[in-house]
Amino acid sequence: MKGKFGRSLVTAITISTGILVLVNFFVRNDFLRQVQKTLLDWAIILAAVALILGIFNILASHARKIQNKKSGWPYSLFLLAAMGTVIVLGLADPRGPASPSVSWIFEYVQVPLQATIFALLAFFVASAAYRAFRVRSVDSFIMLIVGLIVLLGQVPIGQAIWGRIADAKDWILSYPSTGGARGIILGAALGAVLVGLRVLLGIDRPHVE
Amino acid sequence: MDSLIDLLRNSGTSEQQALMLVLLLVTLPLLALFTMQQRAGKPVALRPIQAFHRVREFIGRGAETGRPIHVSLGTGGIADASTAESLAGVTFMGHIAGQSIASGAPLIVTVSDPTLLPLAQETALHAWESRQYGCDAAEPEVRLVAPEPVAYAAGVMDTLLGEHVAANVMVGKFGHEYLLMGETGIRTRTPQIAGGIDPQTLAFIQATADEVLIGEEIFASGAYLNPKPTHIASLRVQDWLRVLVTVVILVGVILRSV
Amino acid sequence: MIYCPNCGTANKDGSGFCNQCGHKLGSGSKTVCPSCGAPNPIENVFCDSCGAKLAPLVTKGAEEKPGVKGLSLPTKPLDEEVPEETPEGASEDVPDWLHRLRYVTGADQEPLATEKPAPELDAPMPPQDLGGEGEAEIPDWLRQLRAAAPPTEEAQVEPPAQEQPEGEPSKEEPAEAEVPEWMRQIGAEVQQAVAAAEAAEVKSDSEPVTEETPSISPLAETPAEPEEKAIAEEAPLQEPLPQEVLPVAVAAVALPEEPPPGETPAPAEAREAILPPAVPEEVGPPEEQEEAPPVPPASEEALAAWLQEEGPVILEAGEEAAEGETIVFAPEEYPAVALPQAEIPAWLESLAPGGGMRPDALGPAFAGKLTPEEAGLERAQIPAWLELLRPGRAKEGEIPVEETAEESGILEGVRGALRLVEAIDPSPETQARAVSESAAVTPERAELLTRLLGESTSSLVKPKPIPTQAVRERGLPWLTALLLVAAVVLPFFLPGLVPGGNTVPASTPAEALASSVQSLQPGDTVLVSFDYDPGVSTELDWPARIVLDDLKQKGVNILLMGTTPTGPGLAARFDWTGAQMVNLGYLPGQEMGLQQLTAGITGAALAGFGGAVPDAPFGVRSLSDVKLILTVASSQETIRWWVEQVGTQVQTPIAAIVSAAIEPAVRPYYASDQLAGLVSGWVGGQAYQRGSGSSSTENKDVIALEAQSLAHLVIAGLIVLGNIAYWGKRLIGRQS
Amino acid sequence: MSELIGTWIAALLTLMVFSYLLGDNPLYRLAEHLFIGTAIGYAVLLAYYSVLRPKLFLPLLQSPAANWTLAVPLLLSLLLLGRLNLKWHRAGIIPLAFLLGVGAALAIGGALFGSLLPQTVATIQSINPAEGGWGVALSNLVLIVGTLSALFYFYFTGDGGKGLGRIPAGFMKVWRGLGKWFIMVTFGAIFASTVMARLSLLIGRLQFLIYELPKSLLK
Repeated sequence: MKGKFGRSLVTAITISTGILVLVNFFVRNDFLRQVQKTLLDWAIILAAVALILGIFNILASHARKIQNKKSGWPYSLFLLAAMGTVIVLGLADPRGPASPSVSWIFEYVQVPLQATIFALLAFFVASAAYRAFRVRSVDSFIMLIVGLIVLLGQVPIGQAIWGRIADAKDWILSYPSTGGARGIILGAALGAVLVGLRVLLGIDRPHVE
Repeated sequence: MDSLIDLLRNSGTSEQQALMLVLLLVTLPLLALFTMQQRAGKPVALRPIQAFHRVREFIGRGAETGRPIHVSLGTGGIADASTAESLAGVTFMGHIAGQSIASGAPLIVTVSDPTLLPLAQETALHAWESRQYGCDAAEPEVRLVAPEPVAYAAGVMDTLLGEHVAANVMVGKFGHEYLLMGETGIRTRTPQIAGGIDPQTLAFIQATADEVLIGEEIFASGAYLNPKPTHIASLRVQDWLRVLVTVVILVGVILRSV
Repeated sequence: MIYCPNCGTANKDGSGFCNQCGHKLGSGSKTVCPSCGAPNPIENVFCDSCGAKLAPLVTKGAEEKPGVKGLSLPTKPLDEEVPEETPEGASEDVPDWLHRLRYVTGADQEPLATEKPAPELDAPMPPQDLGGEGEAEIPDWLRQLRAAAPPTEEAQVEPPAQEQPEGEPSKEEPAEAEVPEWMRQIGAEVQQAVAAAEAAEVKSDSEPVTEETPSISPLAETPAEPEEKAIAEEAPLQEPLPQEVLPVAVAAVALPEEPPPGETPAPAEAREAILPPAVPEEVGPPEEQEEAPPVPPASEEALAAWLQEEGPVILEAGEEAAEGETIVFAPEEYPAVALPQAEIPAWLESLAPGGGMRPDALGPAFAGKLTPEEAGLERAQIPAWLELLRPGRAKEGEIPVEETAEESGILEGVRGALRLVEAIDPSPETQARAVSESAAVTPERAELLTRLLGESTSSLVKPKPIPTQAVRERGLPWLTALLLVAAVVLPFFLPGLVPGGNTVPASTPAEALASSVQSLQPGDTVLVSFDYDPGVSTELDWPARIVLDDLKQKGVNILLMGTTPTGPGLAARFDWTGAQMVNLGYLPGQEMGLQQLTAGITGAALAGFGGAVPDAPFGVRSLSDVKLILTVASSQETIRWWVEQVGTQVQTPIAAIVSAAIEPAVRPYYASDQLAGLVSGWVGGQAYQRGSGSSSTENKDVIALEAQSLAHLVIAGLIVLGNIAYWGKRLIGRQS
Repeated sequence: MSELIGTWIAALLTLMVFSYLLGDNPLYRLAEHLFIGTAIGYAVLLAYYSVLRPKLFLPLLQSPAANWTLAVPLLLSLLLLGRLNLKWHRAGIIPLAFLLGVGAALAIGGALFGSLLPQTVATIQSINPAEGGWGVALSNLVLIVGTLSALFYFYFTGDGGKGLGRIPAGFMKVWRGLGKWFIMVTFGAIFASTVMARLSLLIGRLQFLIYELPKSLLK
């Protein structure tokens, strides 16, 4: 959208949509609710279309990789093949993702792969813990103590070491830890409100910049 | 005032809703006022945030090594409640794009949510279009890795492992998949700046990133990197809302206790 | 705005040729090497002849580029919404003042200075030329400087005499003659009282011009306004104007005069730098030249105002300047700004009106730059404030020779090589350094980097990371992996090895869920949302199964759905034989979807899983017909959505089965009663079982918990080990 | 049969991924890309089967008159897809603006009613020992102090010498320091409980290899 008109049009759309959706948080009005529902429906549809658009981006970037024989281009080939297979199988069967073929792939390829990649986190967490709990300052010392208590407080063996450790863990989780988390959540909420407002007021217009 | 209250009642607004509405309505004039003050040049001291300060160093590193800088915008979109985080990421990315283009450092931007993709492309494109005459930098590459968080993380791991990334910036919405990327960054010895608002992720951002943006700090990128009166003003509003919340809580506690 | 390198006229962006003199724009301009003076094509970052870093001060539109700016400079072009007049007014006045500074300095050193008025010609330029060009301001004078740079040589060679004929008509004579002495005369009587008064007055009369930007814009406006007035009506007005500007004028004059007549080379070359070679050709329309004399006062006064009002703002550049943005960064980060001890020159002090200006902001920079012995005033003129905005760059006064050695990879040890960012966004020190460095050093450095830049990235060794805290250590991946696998596998072969077995610690939230499930009646409907992805299925399947079995036993109807795309698929993997279950499928749109769900289940985006959704399954039309909502989630976000979008709209209690990873983050929601129950991970599942009476006897589960215990021990051990290693290293380091 | 094959394929893929522990290697990269591919494919299917088909195509095909409003999202979708074409590229911003509006509103609403309000209310606890005894009172005090100090840790403006408004700088310093501690406590706790969750994943996968695999053979 070049030009003043384009920009103001775009901004107008953003603002009006936003207000129509936002107002429902404050007033209960069936008509407004209906309007909001419609808008949200549209947004969901658009999000789905955006994914279709995104597929082209994916195709493009991997095609480029393959074309230029960039390092590891065969993997891109595999990626596209896997993607294509799932899509074709799914579209062939009216049940889509629930179709036997797709659910089979889901159950025996996607789930185990994803679960295992995630299981790697166990090792990542371990080596991160090795680093993160260094006692460098009072802060990190506090972090260390809390970490150890919660770490051991969760498992039976912790009980064997110190009977009350579970209670200690629960107390930490329900009071100091909750307090810290709340501070972060509250602050982030304030920040989010202002970012949202800036967009709705047309102050920030990332899309027309 | 009474008529307003009646109006709210009739429209089925609960006290809490009314309260929030008031808070929202208080915010607007505050924002306007502070913006005016900022335009008038009111001096404001900002708490230093290293991440914003050091990002140039990272970009310079990209320029020196000729290796790409990777910016991850997280798994958030722009049509859901994670919009704020995503926008924060985009703002930050826009700045990095500008500088990396000018310094000739290649830039790779990865997103997970398809709705964020077009916005990221627009921002990168804008930086690219307004590049310095005759700059030989490559156009920033904006990629949709995968719409699914873990798949996205896997894709980013692949980028970090395979594309010799010079610096890794991750700002936006991140879930438990963050550690996959963060720790890979550590293992590939890639300098990292990371930020998010999810306490669950922050613990690991803290543990894996060289420079951290904790919680609302990510929303401040505009004010720190590309200060405009409105940006500073909204930070100040934020701080005063903070005070407001504190007062509410304290008063509440006192009333509750006695 | 593109400025013609030939005549300095401002042309619209993108125009290929100057509409004043027809000179080719952009490509025509050259970057002069600060160290050897050879002209280079602007796209060069390093000089072709000597290889020194080029500071591309003003390649086409450089200043509008986000990239070329420091942290504090704007990364976006001016927004159309911003009123045209303001930015342009503001933008014009600084450069103007700068011209003046140069004008003055030039003036009392050599007649050439008279040519200086040239730059000013674009000050009173009609708005449309500058339309919405927020950053015209800095670019503006930098442009002049730049336009000036290339033909430096001729500039020197040509004696002023030659220029007279081509350049300035006799008209200029008086101007040139009087200027210095005018300055001197002001220098005599210093009263800033007048200054304040005048400033105020000017403010008031230009008030109407701009409403948007209250107190600053007037000042921004002034340069243009009063000038016209001055020329048009009363000549008298020229008298007061000089006085009101005095302090600055003095300051300006003072600078060049301090150094002993036998001047150091530095100022000399500096002066060359600023002399617009083009000046000869540029014969502005006569009336413009008439304007020349009055201009100084106007802009001076603008400066005074600037100092009073927004200090750094203008420095802030472009948009910000226009809007009067001001930022002072906190000391610890930006030494440049905060040098409390740096004392402000008396004249500056005298300038300071009612506290409007912050000494700590202006003091060090000015104080530093004003000392004559460093390479000259020119750098001083703007850099003084540019510095303020350049985090951590400026050491007070002296040119920092911080030639940091590359600590990274191949460039290891190379000093001051390839600071590209700086090259693109040069700080005065950078340029100063470039100038002061002997060209001898630069060559091999330069060819080293040209070589490096030439090389393909793949051939480069991975450089060491930017040194930071221990975050950078990679830990002991091998040891970690080994220990962990051992700990996890051991119990499989030696069950019962770990003390504690599967006696899980009690968990109130889990028991809360158990009791709320107990309270359900057969025929009630429960909505179970599978909001996790396959990644965490190994952790969440188990507790989910425990609870679901419980629900099945109670004979309640179960509605399945998922807010993660894979959710329903995961749900379908469970054993549903004999259960009253309908899989509503994936609910797209995250919280948007949940919002809709509150409006009614059938109306929502639920499309069913492998079959359409029946209208009102189990007679459920809206969420309020459901007795319990149970979400199985692996991310705090999901819980937030349910709590925010659904919990705020519907009274039905919401309970959650979550990954242990997010328990601390989700706790607040349970603590604030937004969650009726909370089961976290395997242990939570066990706790739930205890709460609901039954308890797992499966050998597999016991072993799993033992493995968990053991692994936790190992990690606790690793943490301790890490600290031992760390402190050991430090102690050893201390001894040696 | 298909289950047996499936189980063994799953096991194979599991091992391929674990091979990453020996360092980045082709087997791992292969598995990884296979996963990304299937994940994208699955997402596309869902986008089609649970959104586009039921919410856009079917209604428009079956009863266009009744669902004429869907013409709008259809148009917006076309504009969005227009981004593929350079000529229409810019028009793609309109649907973007629409999405952004919805998103901003949801962000505000969510933050206000999902986080700000409930978390504030929940922090208002009695610190009167008479009610729940000293233990509860002190715990609540800790909670409140933690919340407020952590909230203030993020203070942006008014720092650097000057306190905020009337609040003296010294107090701010101490108060924010306290907040930092609480944040560290949160981080420590979260970190530790995440360790738990991740280990469960690892154990689960190994259990799969050790239990399910042989079981599948017995069947």
